[in-house]
Amino acid sequence: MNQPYFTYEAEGQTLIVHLPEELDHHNCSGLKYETDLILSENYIRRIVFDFSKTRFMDSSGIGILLNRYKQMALSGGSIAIYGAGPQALRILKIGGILKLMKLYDSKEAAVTG
Amino acid sequence: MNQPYFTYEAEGQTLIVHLPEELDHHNCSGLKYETDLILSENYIRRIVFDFSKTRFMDSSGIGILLNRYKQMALSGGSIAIYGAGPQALRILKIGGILKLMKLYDSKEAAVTG
Amino acid sequence: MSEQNKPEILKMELEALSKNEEFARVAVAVFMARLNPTLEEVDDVKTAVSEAVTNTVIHGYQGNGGIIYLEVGIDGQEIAVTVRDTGIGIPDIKLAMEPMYTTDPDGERSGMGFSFMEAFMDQVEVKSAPGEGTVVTMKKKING
Amino acid sequence: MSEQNKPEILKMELEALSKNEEFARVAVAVFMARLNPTLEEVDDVKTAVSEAVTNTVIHGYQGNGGIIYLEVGIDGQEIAVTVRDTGIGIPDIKLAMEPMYTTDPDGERSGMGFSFMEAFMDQVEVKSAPGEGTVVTMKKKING
Ligand SMILES: Nc1ncnc2c1ncn2[C@@H]1O[C@H](COP(=O)(O)OP(=O)(O)O)[C@@H](O)[C@H]1O
Ligand SMILES: Nc1ncnc2c1ncn2[C@@H]1O[C@H](COP(=O)(O)OP(=O)(O)O)[C@@H](O)[C@H]1O
Repeated sequence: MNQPYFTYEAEGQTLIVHLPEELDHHNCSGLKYETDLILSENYIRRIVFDFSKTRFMDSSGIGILLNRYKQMALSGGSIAIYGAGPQALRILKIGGILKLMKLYDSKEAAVTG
Repeated sequence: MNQPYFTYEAEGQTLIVHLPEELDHHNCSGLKYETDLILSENYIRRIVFDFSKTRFMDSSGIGILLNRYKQMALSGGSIAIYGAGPQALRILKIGGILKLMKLYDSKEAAVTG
Repeated sequence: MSEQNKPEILKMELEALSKNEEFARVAVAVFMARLNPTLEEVDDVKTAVSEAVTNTVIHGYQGNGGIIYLEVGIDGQEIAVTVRDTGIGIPDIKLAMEPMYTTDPDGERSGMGFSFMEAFMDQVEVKSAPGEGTVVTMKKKING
Repeated sequence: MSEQNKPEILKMELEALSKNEEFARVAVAVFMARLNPTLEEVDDVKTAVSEAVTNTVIHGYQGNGGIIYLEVGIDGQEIAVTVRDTGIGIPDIKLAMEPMYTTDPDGERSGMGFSFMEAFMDQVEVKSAPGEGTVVTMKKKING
């Protein structure tokens, strides 16, 4: 129950989204509203998802990733991922996400691309 | 569910009982039989209870300690405790055990007395 | 009222097996996490639940199995846990609740189960009828 | 037969609140610990339970609340989890189970819930009647 929510960090035109420990429907509820707001007020070319705290993820997480992917694809931006542990990695693979987004070893690599 | 059972170690006339992570009725079930057997086959003057793995204990643990105390008192032996964490310590205090058995900082101190 | 603040209830039926003692107290601990309790408050509730559930297994059903009915209610910052069995019941509740009193034949029990429930919860209420079963209701305010 | 090997059952009734999604999957994970599962097997079952429970909250009860009936059966090394709601039901189960199919209006769902249940469990069975509710039964052999 620690770190239930998303935290956001901006680095130039890159938005880093630090994901919660449990990435499920309950904890995903605010993300659409929050990222829409951030994307509308800032010029963001890249979203980086930080999975390093995430110990559990289900298809709700896939839903939010796919939707951010569509948003960024429309504006010509890109999406990257880093820090995924074994459980999240399996979900990302089975959910087809790794075909759409590149996985990096570190935050720096994910931001730089 | 790791280390559900007791393990025993002998040092001269001292019997060291390593307690399980969860010291409840379920995990206490075999102890009476096992210690009776050990006490009948060996000349034991002191029992040392090792709480260092124990994260949870309830009144079932108090029951087994009290009964070993009575057994040792009858034969003129003694009982010592070491390694108790905060939860076990509270139970040992409220259960009146610390008035009957001495608490030591380490295994060596508990064995030596 | 938001989802956060409405009274909530969780009901469980589990078998009176000694291995469910651990399951019961851990399940209640996980459920109460939403109240942001301190570690000590979680331990208090876990211990009280363990005592009441163990009693249904050993005394209520005398080791022969049966169903344990566990209810956890959360209302504001108060947690209420009810542990019910349909076992042999308690003929004299006042006597049963006395410290060190136990009917355990093999002498391994301490007779401190009810004392611990009372020590760790704010309120403990026992209802019982011989031949019908026992209901233990315990409440505690979680300050966090 | 020893206490170890008899078939066992656990029943839970919990409210269809999104915060109970985590409670449900953790409770099942704790209960199945007695089968000595691998970490991966625990994650598989947790994910499948999370999908089915989330569906009752979002789709079955459409966010308006209700009761989730969760049953966990253990028989030998097999775990069976049943998640039942008395919500709106599913008009076309075959369609609903197709990958990427979702009726979610706000577009944040992936439509992969059933696919994940099927990927992580050995067997998934869905029964549903519009206006009456939905029952999802999932089984998995735990090799440990
Ligand atoms: N659920 C129950 N059903 C029947 N008898 C019970 C139940 N719970 C407690 N008792 C009776 O109350 C006595 C005292 O209980 P308790 O204080 O928990 O100590 P202990 O479990 O060590 O005996 C028990 O020995 C038993 O006679
Ligand atoms: N318990 C349920 N009650 C009613 N409809 C359901 C239920 N579970 C699933 N459905 C229907 O099946 C569809 C597909 O479910 P699923 O594969 O889990 O994807 P998602 O939850 O992302 O929509 C849902 O969009 C919904 O229409």
